Amino acid sequence: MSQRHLLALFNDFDEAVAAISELRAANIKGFDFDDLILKSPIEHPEVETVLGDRPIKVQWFTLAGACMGGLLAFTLVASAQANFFSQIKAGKPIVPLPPDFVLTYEMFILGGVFITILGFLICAGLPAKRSPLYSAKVSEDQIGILVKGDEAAVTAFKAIFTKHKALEIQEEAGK
Amino acid sequence: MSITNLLQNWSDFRQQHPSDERPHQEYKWAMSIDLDLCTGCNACSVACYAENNLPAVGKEKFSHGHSHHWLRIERYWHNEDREYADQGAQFLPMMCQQCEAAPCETVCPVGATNHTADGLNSQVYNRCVGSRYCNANCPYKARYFNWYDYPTTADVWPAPMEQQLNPDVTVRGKGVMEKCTFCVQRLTVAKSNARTEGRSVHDGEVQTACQQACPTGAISFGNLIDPESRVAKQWEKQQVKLNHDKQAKDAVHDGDKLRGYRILENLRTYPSVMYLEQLREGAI
Amino acid sequence: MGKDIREDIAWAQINKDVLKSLENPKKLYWVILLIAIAMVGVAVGCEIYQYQTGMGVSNKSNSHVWSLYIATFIFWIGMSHSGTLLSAILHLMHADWRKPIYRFAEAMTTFSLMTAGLFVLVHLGRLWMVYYVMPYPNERWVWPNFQSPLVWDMFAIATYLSSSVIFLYVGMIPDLAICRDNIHAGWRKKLYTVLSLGWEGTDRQWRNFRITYLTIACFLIPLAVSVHSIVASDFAMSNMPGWHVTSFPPYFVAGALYSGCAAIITLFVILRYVFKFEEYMTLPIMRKLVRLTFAIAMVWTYLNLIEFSSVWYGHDQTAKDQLIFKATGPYAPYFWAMIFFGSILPLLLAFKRFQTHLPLLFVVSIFLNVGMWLERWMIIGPSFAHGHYPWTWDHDQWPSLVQWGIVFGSFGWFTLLFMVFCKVFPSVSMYEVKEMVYHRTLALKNKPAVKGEH
Amino acid sequence: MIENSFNRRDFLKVLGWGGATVALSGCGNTSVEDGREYVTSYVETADYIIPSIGTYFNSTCAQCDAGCGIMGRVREGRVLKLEGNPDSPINSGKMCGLGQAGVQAHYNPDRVREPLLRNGDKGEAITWEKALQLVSEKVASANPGSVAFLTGGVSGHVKVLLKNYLDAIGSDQHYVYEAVAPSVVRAANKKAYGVEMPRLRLDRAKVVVSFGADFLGTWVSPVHFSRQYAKFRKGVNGERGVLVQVESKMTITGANADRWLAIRPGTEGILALGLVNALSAAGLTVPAEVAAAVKDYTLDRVSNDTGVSVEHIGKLTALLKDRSPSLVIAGGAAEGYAHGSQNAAAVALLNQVLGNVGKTVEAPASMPFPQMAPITGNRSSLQALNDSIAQDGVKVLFNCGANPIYSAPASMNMKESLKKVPFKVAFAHYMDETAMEADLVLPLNSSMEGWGTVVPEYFAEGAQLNIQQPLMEKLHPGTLGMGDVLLALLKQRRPAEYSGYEDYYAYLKNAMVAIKGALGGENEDDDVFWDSVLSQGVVKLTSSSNALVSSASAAGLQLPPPAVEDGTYPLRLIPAVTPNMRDGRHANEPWLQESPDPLTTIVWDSWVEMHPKTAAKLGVVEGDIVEVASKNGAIKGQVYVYSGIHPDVISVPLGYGHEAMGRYSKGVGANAFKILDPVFDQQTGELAMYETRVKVTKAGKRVIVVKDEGPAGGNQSGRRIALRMASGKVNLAEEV
Repeated sequence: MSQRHLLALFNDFDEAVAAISELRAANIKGFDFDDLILKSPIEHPEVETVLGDRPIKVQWFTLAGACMGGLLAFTLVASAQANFFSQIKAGKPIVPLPPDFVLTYEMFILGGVFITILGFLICAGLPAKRSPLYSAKVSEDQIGILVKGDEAAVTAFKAIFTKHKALEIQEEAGK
Repeated sequence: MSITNLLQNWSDFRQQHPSDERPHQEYKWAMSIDLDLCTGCNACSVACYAENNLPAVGKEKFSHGHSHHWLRIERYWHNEDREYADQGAQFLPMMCQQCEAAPCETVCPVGATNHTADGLNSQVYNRCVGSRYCNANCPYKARYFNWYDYPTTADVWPAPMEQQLNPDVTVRGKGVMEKCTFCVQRLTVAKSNARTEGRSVHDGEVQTACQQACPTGAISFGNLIDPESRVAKQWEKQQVKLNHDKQAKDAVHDGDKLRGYRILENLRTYPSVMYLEQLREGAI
Repeated sequence: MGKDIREDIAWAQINKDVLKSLENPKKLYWVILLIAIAMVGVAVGCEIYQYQTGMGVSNKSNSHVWSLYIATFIFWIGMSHSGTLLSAILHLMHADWRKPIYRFAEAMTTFSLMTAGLFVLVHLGRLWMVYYVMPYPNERWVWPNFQSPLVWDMFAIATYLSSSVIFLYVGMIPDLAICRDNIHAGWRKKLYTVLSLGWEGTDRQWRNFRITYLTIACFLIPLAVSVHSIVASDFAMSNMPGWHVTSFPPYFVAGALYSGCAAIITLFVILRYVFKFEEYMTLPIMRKLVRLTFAIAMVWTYLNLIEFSSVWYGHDQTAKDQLIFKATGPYAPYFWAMIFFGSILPLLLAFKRFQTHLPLLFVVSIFLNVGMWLERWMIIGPSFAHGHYPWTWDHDQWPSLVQWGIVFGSFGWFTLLFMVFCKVFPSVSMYEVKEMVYHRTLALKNKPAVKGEH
Repeated sequence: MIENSFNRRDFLKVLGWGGATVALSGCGNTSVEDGREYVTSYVETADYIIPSIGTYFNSTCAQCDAGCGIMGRVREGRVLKLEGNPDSPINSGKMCGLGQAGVQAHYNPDRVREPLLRNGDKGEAITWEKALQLVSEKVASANPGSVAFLTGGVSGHVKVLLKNYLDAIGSDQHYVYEAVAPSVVRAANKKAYGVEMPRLRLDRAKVVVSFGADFLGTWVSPVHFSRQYAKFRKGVNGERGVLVQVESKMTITGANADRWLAIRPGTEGILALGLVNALSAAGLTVPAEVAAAVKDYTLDRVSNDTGVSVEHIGKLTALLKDRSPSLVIAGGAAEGYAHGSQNAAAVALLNQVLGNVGKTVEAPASMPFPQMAPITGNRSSLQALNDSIAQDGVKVLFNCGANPIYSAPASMNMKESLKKVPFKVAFAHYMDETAMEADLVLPLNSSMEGWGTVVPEYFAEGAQLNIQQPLMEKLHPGTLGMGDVLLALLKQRRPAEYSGYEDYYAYLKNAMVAIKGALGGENEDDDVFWDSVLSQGVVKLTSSSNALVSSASAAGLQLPPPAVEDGTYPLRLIPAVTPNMRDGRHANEPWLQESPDPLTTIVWDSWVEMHPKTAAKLGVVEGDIVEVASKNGAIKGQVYVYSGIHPDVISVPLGYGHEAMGRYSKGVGANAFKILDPVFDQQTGELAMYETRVKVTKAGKRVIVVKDEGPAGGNQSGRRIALRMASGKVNLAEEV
C-alpha cells in the first residue's frame, strides 16, 4: 500500500495550528501524527504545544566539543613546552600555567563552537535534498503542513485542510 | 613520548629556572664594569664592531635610529644647575645585560630568544620573525633590529671590506633582531677546548672583545659559578646577588660604602652585568 | 517615540525590499567600490616596497620599534567587537530592535578581523617566516613560545574569526534559503542552493537552529571579551611604563565596543541610503543605537580617567613621567584630540534632537572612530618615545608615508570586503525582521494601542 | 701565539692560497691569477695553519705614532681583527678604537691600487718599472739639492733607507710634518728637563694636574697612558689618584677629571705660576729666584686673569702640597698660543718646584741606534718646505704620510705653492687632497701587508724596536711597501751596495740579523733569532737613560697678560683633536665615523661646540647651522651646546671636511684647519693652533643633529642608571 505526501499552505499561522490540532484529534487511519512536518518562514516555538515537544540534543555536542578542545589544547601546549628544552624562559617554569590556561580557554571555545555546528547539522539533518513537496511561499510568508498517509487518508487530509481554508494543497506527483 | 615525559617530569617542568635552589650548573657568564675606570674612549665599541660584524650604517640611517652599536657608550652629566660640567662627565658602556629573568625572552612569539644553560640570553637569528616584541619589552633598549639588508646595502661592506667579516659570527640579514652576545663565539671555543681537556674554563682564559680592548681594564668578565674568578670575587665583595631585585646591602646603613649596583634592578630583570659607581674626589 | 518597524509591512514586501539590495545598485555603490579598490592598491604598493627594502622604510627606530601597524591592528580588532555585542548580547536579551541591523554588524566584525590580521603580517620584519608562529608538528620539536602574548593573540584571533564567521553564516541560513527560492538563475542560484544546505524551515530545523544559534551566541560573548583583553595583555604584560596597567583589559574592551558602535552608526547611515532600507533601519532603532553608543562612550571615558588617575596617584614615577609626557610633550595635540573626540564629542549624542539627525550622526560617528584610533596610537607612540631608559628616548620619531599608506589602504580593504558582502548576501536579516513584525502584530492584537504611539 | 720554528716563506705561500680562495670568491685579489704567487694547497700546508682556527701574528699598529704592539687574527689567509700584543710594554695587550679600525684602512675600498701618472687632470695606470724609471730620470735631471722629502714621523729601517737615499742624491731636504703634535711642549721640555719628552709616571702620582694634555684620548701615547691611568685611579694602597684638568675646551681626559677647570684661553701659564706662588706661600720650599719671579702672581690676580675661582686655586694648592708625588703635564691647550713655550715652561717649572722630577717625571730610555730613532714631526717644518719652494729650491717632491694640502691652514696656500714644484711624487694609501695634486702617485702597502720596523716616539719602559710584518697576502698586487720603493730607488743610485737584496724583506732580515747581538740574540742561529723576533713582534733593547735637569729656574719666563678681546672676531676657535678623527688621516674608516664622539656623541659630521651662554648671546640653539669666520676663511657647521667649554671659545673638531680621499670622508663635515690664523709660537715658530679669532653668525637653516644622545641629553631624569659617589666613602684597597 503506497504512501502519499500532501503539502498544504496556509496564510495564517493560527489556521495552520488549528488544522494540526484537528488532524491530531481525528486520528485518521494510516496516518502517523509524528510524520507531520510544519514548514514556516519564521520560527514558531508555539507549535510545540500542538506538535508535542520533540527533543533537542545539540547542547551535548557542545559540551563534548568544548571539553575536548580545552583538554587537547592543554596537553598539546604543555607537552610541546616539555619537549622543547631550549625554550627555557628565564624566571619562568618550563610549563607555566597562566599562559597555558589562556590558550586552553581559547581552544575550549573553539572546540565548542565547531562541534556545536557539527551537532546542529546532524540533529537538523542538514545538508539535505529538498523534498519534492516544497513551495517558495514557505520561505516567504505562508505556513506549510506536510503530511504523509495512506491513499485512504488523503481525502480526510484534504477535507481538514480545505476546512481551515488552506490556500493551496500540493499532492505528490506519481503513485 | 611527550605526554609520558610531561607526566613523569612534571615537578621539574614546574620549577622556576634558574633560581637560588637551582643555580646554573657549570657556567654563569657575568660581567662587572668599573665606571671609575671607564674613560669613554669607545675602544670597546669599535672592537665590538670588528668582532661581531656590525654594520656601520651611515649618517642617514643613524639619524633614523638604525645604529647597530651592540655596545654603546652613554655620556651623562651631573651638573644640571652649575655653569660648567666641572666634575667631568660620566661614561657608561651599555650592552645587553644578559638578564637572568629577561623580559625579552618570555614575549618572543617564536622562541627566538632563550636562556642558555650557562646563563646567556641567546638570540636565534634564523628563528626570528621580526615582531620586535623583545625590544619593546627590553627596559635597556639594548636590542638592535636589522631595518635593512645590510650585506647588500651600498657602502656597508663594499669589496674588499667584506673580507674582514668574522667567519665565526653570522652576518645578519634584514628583519631580524640582534644584540650583544657576550662574544658567545669565543665562549664556545673556550668551552670546547676545556671540555676536550676534561676541565672547565678557568678565569681569564676567555675574554670578550670589549674587555680585551678596554685600555683601562674597566671591564672584567668571567664565570660567576667559579669562586676563583675575578668577577665572582667582585660580585661577592660588592654583595650583589644575582637573583635578587633588592640587595641586602642597600638596607644596611653603611651599604653605601660599596660601589656595586645593577641598572634598573627593581624591574626584577636580574641583570648579569654589575656596574661599579664612578668616584669623585671631594678635596678639589 | 516612533516604532522600530511598521507592523503592517507585508512579509512578501520584506523579501522584495531586501532582495532588491542584491540586484543592480545605485551608481554610488560602484563609486565607493572603485575608491576602495584604489585605496587597497596604494597599500599593496607600500607593502611590496617595504617587503623588498626592509622595515626601515617605515621609519621606526631601535628605541621605537612599534608604530602605526600595531596601533591600527588594535583599532581593527576593537572595531570587530560591536558585531558581537549587537548580535550576541542583545540576542540573549531578546532586544528585538537589533534584528534589522545585526547582520551587517556581524559582517563588520568578520571583515575588521580580517583587516586586523593583515596588520600583524605587515608588521613582521620577516613576513616570509610568519608560519613560525603557528604550532605545527616538526622533526625538531621546535614550537612557538606559548608564553608570548603574541601567540595568545594568534590563537584568540583565529578562534574569534572562525567563530564569528560561523555565527554569521548560521544566522544567515534561512535567508539564504529565501534567496535560493527567489533567484532563479546564474551562479548566485548555485551559490545559495549550496550554502542554504537545503533549508526548508521545518519545525525540526527551526528547533535545532534556535539552540545552536543561542549556544554560539553564548560562546561568542566571553570570546570577544577574552580576545580584546588578550590584545590588551600584549601591553599590560610587558614592563613598558604606561603599558603595565591593570585596567588595560577592561579599558581595551570598552574602547572596542565604543569604536564598534560608532562604526555601526556610520555603516547604518550608508546602507540606509545606498540600499534604501528606510523601512527597516528606522530612526527609532538609530536612536537606541546612539544611546547605547553614548553609554559606552561614558564607560570608556570613565576607564580612561581611572587609568590616568591610578597612574597619577600611584608611586611609579616612570609611568607618571610617561603620562605627563603624553599630555605635554610633542604628542600632546594628538592626546588632547583623543580626549576631545573620545569624551567630549559624544556628549552631543545625549541630546534627543541629534540622536536621529543622520548627517550629523554620520560625521560624529566618524570622528568618534578617529578619536579611538588616536587612543590606540597614544598607547604605542608616546610610550616608546619615553620609556624606561632616558638615553634611548626618541621624541621626534614620525611614521613614514609607507606606514600611512598601508593604514590608509586598510580602510579601503575593509570597505571593499563589506561592500561586496552586501551585494552578495542579504545585509538585513529577513526572517528575523518577519519575526519582529510578527511579534509586534501579536502584541498589538493583545493590547490596544497606547497613546503617544504613531 | 705561534711557534718560533716555521719557514716564513711557506707561510706566505699559504697566505697566497688564502688570497686565492678569496680571489676565486670574487673578492678582487688577483695576485695568484697573474702568477705573482704560486699556490700551495691546504692539503700540504704548514701545521700551524688549521682551517677555521684563527692564528695570531704580531705586528705594530700604524694608525698613530704611539707604536702599540698588535696581534692580528688571521684565518684562511685573511686578517680579521687586531688585538693588542700583551708583550708590548706600551699597550700591554690593549688597543684603542683608532687602532682597531686599522683593518678598515687595510681593506678600504678607496685605496689606491696601482701607480698613477698624471695625464691632464686624471691619472693613468702605469707599471712600477715605468714609475721608478720616471722617478730616477726626474731625480737625475734635477739639481741634487732640490729633491725634497715630505714625510710624517718616520723611524726604523725605512728612516735609515730614506736617509741613505737622500745622501745618495746629495740632498738634505727632509721635512717631517705632523699637523697635530706636541712640538712646543717638546721644545719647552728640552729646555726645562733636558729631554724632549720625559717619561711620565701617572701610575706613581697621587695628583695629576694636566694643562690640556688629552693623554687619555689623543696625546702622545693614549693607550699607554690609559693603562697608567687605571693604576693611578686604583692608587697605591687604596689612595685613589686625583685628576685635575685645566683647559678651555673639555677633552675626554677633562671629562674624566675630578675637577675640570674651565680656564680663560691662554692663561694656563699664569695659573701655573700662580700655583707656584701659592705653594711657596703655603710653605713649600721654592728657590728664591723662582719665588721672586712669581711673587706678583697673587691669588686674586691669577683668579682674575684665568677665571679660575680663588676657592679652586686654594684647594688645588692644598692638594698639590699634601699629596706628593704629583705630576703636572702641559698639553695642547697650554702650547697652542703665541706664548705657548712660555706656558709650557711655566708648567714645567711647577713640576720642578713640586719636586716631581725624578719621581713622576723620569728620564726616558735612549735609543741605542740613533739612526733608527724616530724623527718627530712638527708644523714649522711645513713652513720651512714652503719657504724652500718659494725660493724654488724644490724640483722633485716626494710626499709620504703627510697631507699638507688638507691640514695646512689656508693662509699657507699650500696648494698653490705645491703647483710650483715641477714633479711631485705622492706615496699614497688613498687619493687624498695631496695625492690629487701629485704628478705621480705610488700606492703603498697597508701596514698589514708590508714589512718594517718601528721605533715608538714614546718609550713606555726601556727602548724597544717594533716589528711590522705582513698579516696577509697583498690585497692589491699593484701596491708596494715604502721600504721596497726606497730600496729600488737606492739600487738605481748605489747598485753596488743594495743590489744584493732581493727585496726590502731580505734587506730587513739581513739588517736585523746584523745587529742581533744588540737585540739580545748574539748566540742564536740567524733564522731562529729572526723567527723569534717575528713571533714576538717587539724587541726590547738594552738602553741607558741620562738624568734629568731638576733644578727649577724661572729665567726668561715672562707671560703676557690675558689677551684683550677682539671686537670684530670676539671668539677664539679651538680646533679640537678628537679620539676618532685625530688629524683626519683616518677619516675614511667608517667605524671611526660611526663611533660617536665621546663628549657630543655626534657621528658622521663635524660641529661647532659652544657654551650655553655663548649660544644665548648669539641667539642660536643646537642644530642651527652657523658660519664660523676667521680672518682667513669661513666654515659652516651645526651648533652643539654644552657646558664643557669656556664661554670665550668655540670649538670645531679637526679631521673632517675632506675634499678627496674616499666615499666615507669626502664632504663629511668641515675642515677647521683651513681657517686657522697664521700666528706662531714666538720661540719655536710652531703654528699656534689656539690663536685663531673667529666670529660666529647664524647661517639660516636648522638641522637635527645626528648623534647617539637622545632628547634627554645627559640627563637621567631620576632613573638610577649612571651612579657617582664621593671617593672618600670607599676603600679601594679592599676591592677586588
